[in-house]
Amino acid sequence: MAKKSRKRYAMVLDSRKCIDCKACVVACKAENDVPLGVYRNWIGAERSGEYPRLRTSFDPEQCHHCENPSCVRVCPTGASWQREDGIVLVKYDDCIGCKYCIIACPYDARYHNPETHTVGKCTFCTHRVDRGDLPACVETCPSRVRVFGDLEDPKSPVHQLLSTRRHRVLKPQAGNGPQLYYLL
Amino acid sequence: MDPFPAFRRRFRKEAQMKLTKLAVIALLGLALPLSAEEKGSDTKGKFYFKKSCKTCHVKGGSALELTPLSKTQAQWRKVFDAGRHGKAGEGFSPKFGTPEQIRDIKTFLINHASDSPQPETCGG
Amino acid sequence: MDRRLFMQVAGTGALAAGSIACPRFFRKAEAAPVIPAGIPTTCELCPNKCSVIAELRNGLIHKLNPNPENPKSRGMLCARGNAAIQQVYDPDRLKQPLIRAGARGEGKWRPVSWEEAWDYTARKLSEVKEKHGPQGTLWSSTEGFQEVFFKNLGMAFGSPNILRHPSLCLASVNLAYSMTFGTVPSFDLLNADFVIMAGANRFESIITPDTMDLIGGVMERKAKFIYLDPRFTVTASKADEWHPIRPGTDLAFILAMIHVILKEERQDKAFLEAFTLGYEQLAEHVKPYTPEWAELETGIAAKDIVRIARAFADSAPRAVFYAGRRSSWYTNDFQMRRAQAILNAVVGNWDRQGGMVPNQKVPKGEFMFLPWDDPKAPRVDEVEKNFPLASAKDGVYLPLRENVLKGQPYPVKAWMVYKQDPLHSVPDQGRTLKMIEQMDFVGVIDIAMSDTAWFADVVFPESHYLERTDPIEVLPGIWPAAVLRQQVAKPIHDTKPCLEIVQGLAKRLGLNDFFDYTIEQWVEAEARELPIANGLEHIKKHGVVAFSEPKYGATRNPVNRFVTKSGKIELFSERLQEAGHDPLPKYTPPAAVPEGRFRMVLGRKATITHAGLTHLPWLHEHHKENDVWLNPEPAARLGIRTGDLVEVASQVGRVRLKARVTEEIRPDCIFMLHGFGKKSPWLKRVHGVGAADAVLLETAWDKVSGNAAMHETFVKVAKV
Amino acid sequence: MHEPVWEFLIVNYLFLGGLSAGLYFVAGLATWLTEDGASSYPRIARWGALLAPWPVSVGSLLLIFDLGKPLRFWKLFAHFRWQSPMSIGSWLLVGFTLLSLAFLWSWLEQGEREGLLSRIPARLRKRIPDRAMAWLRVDASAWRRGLAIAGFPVAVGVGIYTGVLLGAVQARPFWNTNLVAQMFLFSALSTGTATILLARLLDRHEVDLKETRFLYSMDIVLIALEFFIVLPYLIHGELSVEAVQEAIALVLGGPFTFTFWVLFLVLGLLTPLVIELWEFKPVLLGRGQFHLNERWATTAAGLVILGGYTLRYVFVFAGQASGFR
Repeated sequence: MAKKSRKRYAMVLDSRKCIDCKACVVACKAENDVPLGVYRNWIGAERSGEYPRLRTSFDPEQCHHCENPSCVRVCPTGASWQREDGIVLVKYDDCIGCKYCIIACPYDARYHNPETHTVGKCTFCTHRVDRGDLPACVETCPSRVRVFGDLEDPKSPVHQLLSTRRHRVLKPQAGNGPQLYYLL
Repeated sequence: MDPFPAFRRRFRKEAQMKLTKLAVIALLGLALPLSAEEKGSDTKGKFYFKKSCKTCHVKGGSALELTPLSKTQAQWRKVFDAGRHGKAGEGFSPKFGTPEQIRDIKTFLINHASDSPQPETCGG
Repeated sequence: MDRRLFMQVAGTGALAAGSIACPRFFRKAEAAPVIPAGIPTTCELCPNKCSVIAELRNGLIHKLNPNPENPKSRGMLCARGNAAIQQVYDPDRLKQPLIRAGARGEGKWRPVSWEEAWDYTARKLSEVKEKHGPQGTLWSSTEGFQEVFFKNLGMAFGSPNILRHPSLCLASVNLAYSMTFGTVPSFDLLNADFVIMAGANRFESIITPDTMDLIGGVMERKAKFIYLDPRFTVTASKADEWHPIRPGTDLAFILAMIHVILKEERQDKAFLEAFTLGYEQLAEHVKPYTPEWAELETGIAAKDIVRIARAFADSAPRAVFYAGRRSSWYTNDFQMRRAQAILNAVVGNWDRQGGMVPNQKVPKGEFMFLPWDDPKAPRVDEVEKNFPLASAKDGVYLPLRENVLKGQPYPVKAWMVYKQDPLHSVPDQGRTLKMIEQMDFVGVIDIAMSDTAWFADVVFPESHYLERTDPIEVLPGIWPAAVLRQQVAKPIHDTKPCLEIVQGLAKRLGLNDFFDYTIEQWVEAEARELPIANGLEHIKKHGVVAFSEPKYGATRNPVNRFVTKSGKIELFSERLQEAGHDPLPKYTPPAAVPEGRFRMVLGRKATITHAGLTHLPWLHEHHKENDVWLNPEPAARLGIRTGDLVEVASQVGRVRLKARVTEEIRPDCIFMLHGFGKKSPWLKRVHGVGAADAVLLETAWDKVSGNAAMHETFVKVAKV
Repeated sequence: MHEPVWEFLIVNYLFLGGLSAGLYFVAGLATWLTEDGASSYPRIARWGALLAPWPVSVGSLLLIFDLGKPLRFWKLFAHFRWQSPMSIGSWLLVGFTLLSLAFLWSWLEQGEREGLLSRIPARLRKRIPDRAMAWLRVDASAWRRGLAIAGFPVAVGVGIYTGVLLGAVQARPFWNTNLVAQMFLFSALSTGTATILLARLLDRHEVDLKETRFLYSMDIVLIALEFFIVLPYLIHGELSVEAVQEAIALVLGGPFTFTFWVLFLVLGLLTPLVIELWEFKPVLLGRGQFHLNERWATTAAGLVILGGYTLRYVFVFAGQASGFR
């Protein structure tokens, strides 16, 4: 049987287009039943300068679905795991809630779910992606900050963006090989 | 199924009543200039315009598409006062409505004509 | 390029994965966008009317996804739209009709049957009618698909006092553009190369498709974007230039721009010659308005004004001075908007790609209902007399309230309110409360216990938009659409759609014949003339009918008659002159900020609609409380630090809330968000939290349109 | 999202785990060192052995309570994940706890063991196979040395593991240095030593200069080792990349400065060191006899325990507050 070519899901973000409208955050809450007070995605804001020379930049962020995910490495029960296509997930039934992965994530992308007492995080909306849809945050974004797709597919928008545009990743020094790419 | 029972009921009743009077009033009414033009009912005018005029004056209809914006106030006045309706300029025969209704239509069209202070399309 | 873009926009789904502004990368979507199984409907959380597809799980509404078929909503759904589900399942929703049991505002309610609520209301309305005539009733509402039924009930009842929202919103803008072009155009931000925006905070106050087109245009195609605002908003942070203009002097800036353009002959002469009226008068009129003069007024350097004016004219026709869409700010608001319209006309961006474009509409049918008699009494706000150019159908809110309080020209003693919270949307809450007090009867139709509902005598719970079917609505624009709002789930409480509430009342008021139809019949009649085969079936299945591409230049035709008095674009307006107003926008400086006070400015946030939605948990999480913004310079003088409790006082009210010391505002202004300091305990997350700006705002209106002027209030700030 | 998710339960657990490791280690050493075929410091060994299993057991319970799903703790033992310090650690803890219980058993007198066995309710005792009962009755004192030797690597493992648990987290620059494990190990051994010293002091009848001297010398060495790890830890951090510098700033001029410098470094580390050296001064200078001031000794031991606890506190909380930017 011919081996199916491997997929590698990733996200490309154009933060400059982010208007901090929180659509992605609320869409994620609705789609994934995320409790109040914890977030699978968020928008970081950085303000600088003095009146009237001011600057604000917004950085939408979520799990980076790292190539080398430290959360998966430290998980004592194997509840944190990574799919073939790179998506990092939590098996809720195996999670004992030790919170080690929360601490081990350089991006603070995980949270302790106050209702289920297990650890939660962005799943790239696998249930949507697997049926051919886009993650909720990508679909809902008014300013089209987020582009989602398969890095291994040369025709995919993420592949094309990354091969034509300058970009960076966050906290590369943490060594996790993050897969959220921010356009410069 | 009749989607507009109440409307039909009233309209029919009104029409019957008006029709009986029409024979008496028609000649007289049409002969008189519609002097109290803007005093008609705007609301009803809109209704009768849609009801009576838009059956023909629509896109793809048997007559030119018309909305209040199609003409200026002066032009509308001319149409009604000079009885310019129809190819031969025969005016508004009773089949288009009672003189009261015609007056309402006139009011509506003039109030919302292209150069009026409150212009409006038919749908608006 | 634009055609392809459009195909994506209107097309079947490339959009879901793609981007308006970055088509190159999205031609091939990674995940072929399958429309998830669900029921298409139309969002109601703000006036944009975005198309959504509701996904149900186990009979509950699980998620609202954007419907890419609506070109106006550009395949997106904002935070508010996503949070709509929480309105449905809000435990504090209105669940059955209520009749007041204690004193007004005391919060004692008696749950009653619909019959009792209808009977009671009909009796009260009839009593007022008997005593004061039908004009003794006031019917106020805000924009909504079922507003037509509410409005019609008021009219059929015989009241001239139908009060709609524009005079709290965009009446001055609409009037100014109508009086110039005969219509209110859209701005083609998708294709504009140069955009000037004054105050309209487009990235925090989302307007479809402008917000999305602008961010794409600015960030992807590097369109130049100049932004004027006393506050450093998110929009300011995305602009190429932010000018914290002295509040109330936008008109000086615009007039100086026109001055520069005409003086340097950068105007579109051929266009002005062919389509406009009053160029000579305009040229003469703007002579004194030099950039140097404007610098003194606005605080923006003359050289910057000259530079911006040149760049603007040189980028034309792909250059727009964006109109904005919100309440008036000053009492000369209409004239400022007129000046914008004239500035746009001068560079000839009318009806051109990247310029201003007259709206297209998707045709639809109309349901024919029995017409009623015109009201016999004149309007209580005397709009015909005092604001002859304003829309008499909509009325003018603040003058109306003043007249009602005076009992002039006749008493108004019953107030029916639909979908609106006047205590928060109308300046000077104290006076609005007084107006409520002097009413014999107040009835409110809403989905939640708003503050106004809290002070009402009867509260009718309306079904949520996801629980009802509404009329088809046409969204005019460069990319027009017709949308349907259809029922997604059965009402979970004993609620009814507005039409049924109206019908219940109509039956008891003897007005049954005017409302003898069902929503299905209404929608069917409308769908019959949709420009598509099987219109009803199509719009039920897709939620949207949209097909046309942008049309540019149809009105740039010598035989075209503009819908103005002269039939031309009126730079000079005879009609304004006749009504006793300046026929060309004349500058009047804003009132100076009194010593020791600040000008209060208002603004929006993308998670809040008007003064509502702040109590929905998913939105509340992001703004739990409002605070008052204060520049560090005055803050230091007043000894105020971030987090301090301060008292803000105007001439009509005082509130306490926390301070936020920030560089993001001019030293002579303060700012606070709306939506907080609610009196209704049923809005528990924002009940008594923060403060309501409506308490502070003083009564002022634009002279021409009667639109509420929101930036004419000066306040004192002191540490508590 | 910089809210700490590991809080005092974890601080206590790390401290107690380390303490047990230290107790076992010192007791083991005291068992292993012999004079004339008998343990040189039998009472130290016995005290250590008697105390060792309990802190770690309490600590493990705390760890389980800290889990979001305490009833699922068994899942830790349904997997072995060599890359996860917590997985290794939990196996190690089980092994260590069992070993320390065996060590305790071996240090009980014959009568004490019989006494304990007789307390088992008759109904339950009937169920225990005779062979097992016989096995429990055997004189276990012969295994003491064996268990001590076997225990060294396991105890050191547990002591190191509490540090590795933190040090292995590359996302937290405050922790992510290979000095943390040793720091925790020496701190653990030092608190164990101090606890035995304290126990011996409280057990007034048997104050013994020789034993005290042994414990003092152990502690001096351990504190010195710890100090010479803390010092390079700070220097190394200051000279490192920005993220580590920022992390170190948490103790050098941030929210944890007082706790770290005053409670840990001065009171918990240097003060006991000075006291113990002072007590040793006559010996070191060769001018007389080491003599025991019980009050000083108690103070020193108490301060070492305080220091050990503070170290865990600072590391758990400051570590979580650190991160890359």
